[in-house]
Amino acid sequence: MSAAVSPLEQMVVVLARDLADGELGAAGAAALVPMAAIALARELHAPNLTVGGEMFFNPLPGHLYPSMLDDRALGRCEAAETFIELFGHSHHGLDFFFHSGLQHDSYGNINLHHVGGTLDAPGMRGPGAANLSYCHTSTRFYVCPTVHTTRNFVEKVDFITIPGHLSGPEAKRAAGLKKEGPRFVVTPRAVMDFDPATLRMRLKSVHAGNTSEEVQRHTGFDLGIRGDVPQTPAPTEEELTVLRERIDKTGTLRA
Amino acid sequence: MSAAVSPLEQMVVVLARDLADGELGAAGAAALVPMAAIALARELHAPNLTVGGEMFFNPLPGHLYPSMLDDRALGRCEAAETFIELFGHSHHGLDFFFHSGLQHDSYGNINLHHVGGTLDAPGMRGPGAANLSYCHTSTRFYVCPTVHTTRNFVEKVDFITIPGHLSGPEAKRAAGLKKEGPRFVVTPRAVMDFDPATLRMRLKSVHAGNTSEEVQRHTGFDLGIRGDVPQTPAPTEEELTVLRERIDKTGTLRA
Amino acid sequence: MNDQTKPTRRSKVTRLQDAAHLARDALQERPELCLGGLFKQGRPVALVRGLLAAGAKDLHVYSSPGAGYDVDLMIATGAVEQVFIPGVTLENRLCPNFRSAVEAGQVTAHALDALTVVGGLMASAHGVPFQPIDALRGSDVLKHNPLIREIDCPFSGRRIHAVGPIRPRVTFLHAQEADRWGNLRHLSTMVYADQLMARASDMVIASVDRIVPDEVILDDPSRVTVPSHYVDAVVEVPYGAHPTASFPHYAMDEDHIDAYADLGDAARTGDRAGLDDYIARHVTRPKSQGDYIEAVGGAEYFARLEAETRKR
Amino acid sequence: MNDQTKPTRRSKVTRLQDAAHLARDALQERPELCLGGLFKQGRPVALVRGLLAAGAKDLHVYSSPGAGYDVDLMIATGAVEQVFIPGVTLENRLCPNFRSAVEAGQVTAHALDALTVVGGLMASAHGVPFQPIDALRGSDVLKHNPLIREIDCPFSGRRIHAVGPIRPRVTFLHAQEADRWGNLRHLSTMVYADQLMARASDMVIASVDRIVPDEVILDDPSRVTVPSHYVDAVVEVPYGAHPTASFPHYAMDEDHIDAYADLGDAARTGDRAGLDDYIARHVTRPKSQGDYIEAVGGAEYFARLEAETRKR
Repeated sequence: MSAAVSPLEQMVVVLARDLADGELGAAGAAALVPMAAIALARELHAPNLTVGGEMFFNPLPGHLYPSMLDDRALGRCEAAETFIELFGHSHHGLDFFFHSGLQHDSYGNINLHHVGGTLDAPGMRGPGAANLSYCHTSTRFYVCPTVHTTRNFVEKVDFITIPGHLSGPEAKRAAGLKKEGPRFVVTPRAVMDFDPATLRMRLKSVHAGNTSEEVQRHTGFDLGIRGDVPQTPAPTEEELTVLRERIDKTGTLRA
Repeated sequence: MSAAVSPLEQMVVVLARDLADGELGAAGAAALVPMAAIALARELHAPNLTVGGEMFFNPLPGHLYPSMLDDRALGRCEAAETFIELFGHSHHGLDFFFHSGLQHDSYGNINLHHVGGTLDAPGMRGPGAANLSYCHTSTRFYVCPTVHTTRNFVEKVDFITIPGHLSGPEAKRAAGLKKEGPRFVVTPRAVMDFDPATLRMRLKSVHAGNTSEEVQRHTGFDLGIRGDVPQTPAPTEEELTVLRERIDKTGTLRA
Repeated sequence: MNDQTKPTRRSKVTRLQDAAHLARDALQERPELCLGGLFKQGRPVALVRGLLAAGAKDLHVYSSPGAGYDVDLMIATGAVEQVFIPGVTLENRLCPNFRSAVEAGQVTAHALDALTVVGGLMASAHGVPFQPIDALRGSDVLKHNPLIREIDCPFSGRRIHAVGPIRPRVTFLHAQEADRWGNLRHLSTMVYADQLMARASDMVIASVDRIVPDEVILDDPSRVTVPSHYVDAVVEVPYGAHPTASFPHYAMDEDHIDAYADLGDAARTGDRAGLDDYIARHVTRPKSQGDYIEAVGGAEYFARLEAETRKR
Repeated sequence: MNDQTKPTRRSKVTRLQDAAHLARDALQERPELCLGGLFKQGRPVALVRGLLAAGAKDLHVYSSPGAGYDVDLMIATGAVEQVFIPGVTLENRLCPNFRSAVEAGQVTAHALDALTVVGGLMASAHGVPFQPIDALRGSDVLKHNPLIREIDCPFSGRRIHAVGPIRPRVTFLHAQEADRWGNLRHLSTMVYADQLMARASDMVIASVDRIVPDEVILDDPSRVTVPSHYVDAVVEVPYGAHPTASFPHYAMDEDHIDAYADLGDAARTGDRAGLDDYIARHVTRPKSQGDYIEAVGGAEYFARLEAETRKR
């Protein structure tokens, strides 16, 4: 298993390791990496992890699809639901969910509505987002954009579509956000977490082939780097074999 | 077609004639006569009448069943719904519905809860009723008990399970009952309607083989009989033939 | 690396007696039991008998808005304190033990309506603090219904009703099929409130006519009525809905229910021996569903009920 | 007496153009149009094209919470005034004409979330004046969402949200099958909000891949997803969802959508000729679905999309 680990594969493995057996979780529309992570966790250590909350349960796709709302990918699954059941799940919450956006800021807030201007007169109008609930009704969520630049990692988002930690513990409390919120930000370059006291994002580990200086240079705010930053534990041979042979048979994550 | 018309067949025909093409309606649990009436109307003059609102659409049972909640009778139908959809129908209302109870009173109110005593210490505890909404969200309803005696036709019910006209126009308005309410009371003996001014029940016609005096004698309140009461128009040969050959093949209505 | 290294998913298939004990223990924390099906269709009667044999007491019983035999039997064995079911009837006749116990003040039968029960289950399933109801007028039930209250509608300005969440501690369901993970398939045309109850409840235990291979579920996921996520235990019980129907597998046993009701009527007039004997033969004494089937009449008897569903 | 005397039930089968005119006239009374499916799945695109060809204007467009190609196309033809859809995207890229029109202030794109839209449809379907929502916190969308308001919860005492009924004047759905009476069957695994929309709307028009005999419906009523009671007209349209998918009959046509999006991106930078030509070839000029199929690439082209659904 000497073929180079791709950045997306590294992301998948980091996320999979944090999902526990018996949990319930899902991913939204753009879900290539999250769905691979869930599948990997189910194969390796979480056979009782349930994929659910997004209108289907435990899909068994023949290969990875870029959209998990593709009925080709979902045609084979254990059960289907509709938006009425999703309404209920959104209130009851999941154990975990995944998000990414146009902009991410230093408190893990996510913007999908507009960059520049105002909502009514936007510089650039984004897609918006469907479900705003799982980010705080669920026990935790992960932020996992597949690019990491100063353009999408900014000090403060222009519009908070998906609340992360807002501006810290005080604001979070005032808004009634009671759950953990974003736990990790996992990108092709690195893993970030949040300072428990301030809830500001900080660099946790850098993937092989990256340095903490490079990661900081591609981030539009201070990542609080103090001294050496560990390297993200590389995928084990077992992780990589299972990922490539059972989940991503067509190599989408390496494309 | 000289075989005698049974009282239940007469009831079915009276009810069927009042159902119009294109309407939506249903009957509750004890629904032998109503479901036969609906089926007869659909065969004769109302092909676009939809049976719906009670969790199934347009059943095509092989023969009449005493309970229309019997899956033997419903196995062949156009669609099935659940109590969530019934919740919606109950608010939107149907065009017609059917009710009967332990007691019926002079204003068409129906009691299914208790006879004698109080709700908490009942003399006789009845079954209660599931859906109390169709009687006033629907355009109209029919009262069609299969017995007609001074015991079940009383001046005032001990408990109003299904509101009819309450104590008249004033009370009905105060309670927010805005639809027609009970239109006809059809029993094995006669057809009753309601005085438009007072909303009290009055004798409209007597079935063949009954006299108005007999009907009054079996009714626990004054039926407002003034002069001659017409006879209920008997089933036509076509009505009886279709009823017996296509709907009640096993003769349940004549048993 | 081969498939053997894949860790094992936990099966939810449970023995009837174990499921009954699971339910009994949960109901000791909070006695709110809910039963699936409707009247004589798709009722989880084997689970009810198991629970009674396990010694449940002081139950608060919910159901889809109409119930009969099973609730009456639970009352006959003294297991029920309160009934939250709008309609309690055998349809062709009244429920004898329900009547007796309510008239004697031994059981509280709340005056309710279908929309309150369904709305309460909806609120629980949807995870919201209440469900608005705007179709209740003029009935004396409104004066007694303990679950609803009047509220000012913030949109229409009118006074309407609202019901808070009904969250059963345990729900028993009966379906025709399930896989070992607990994905349920109702093959009956009618599913009533079973799906709603599953979503509204803390614990769901289902009896099924048969456990099917995983592939049956995966090849037709749209047919799954209750995803396993909502199901805690599934029990394969032949004729588990008897004497109610499990369409299209077997019809309701109206003769059995009528004979039971006759015993209940006799008990009303002072002769309880027949009813006690019925309870002993069908609830207390059977050690298994096989014993129950023998007590009812054996395989030949049930073959008639199976044939009945094909007659329509 | 024989069966000939039985009066005739009215078929709901309608021609595409007639259905489009029916919808256009209704939308002139009240411009609230709702579209079934989700993103690139099960969208009633042929009906949308028909409506655009019939000359609809100033539409308020609703959908399940995620939409893309069809809404973008409607905006490109100038038919849309307001968009009430939480997420508008082609998934792999942004919607070019949506972006342009919103950034230029020609179209209002309201900031909404899924629960508001679904809750509003639920309130309408259930016939209640509002649906409580208790899962919205911290998002800037709450400051702009025009459909929700804060209320005092009569049960919890907390401030929660509520949405009034969303009642589309017309809803377009796409299903795989229907009978002539309008009973719809989704054979796709996912049905999204199609059933809810049907129950919430004044008028429902459905396109289907094929009309099936009555017996297909009667032999398996549980498979009917939308009973005909809710459906006003049903149109048999081969490839009526193209370029979105009608699983399991044909896959989404991602190449077609990408080529369309390239034309939209070109229009953003000033070159609208390609986009105008696309609209002429696919919307304005075709006199029938047959013409459309030819314009897209003919039978052979669509055979590839059919084969694609069997590849998983």
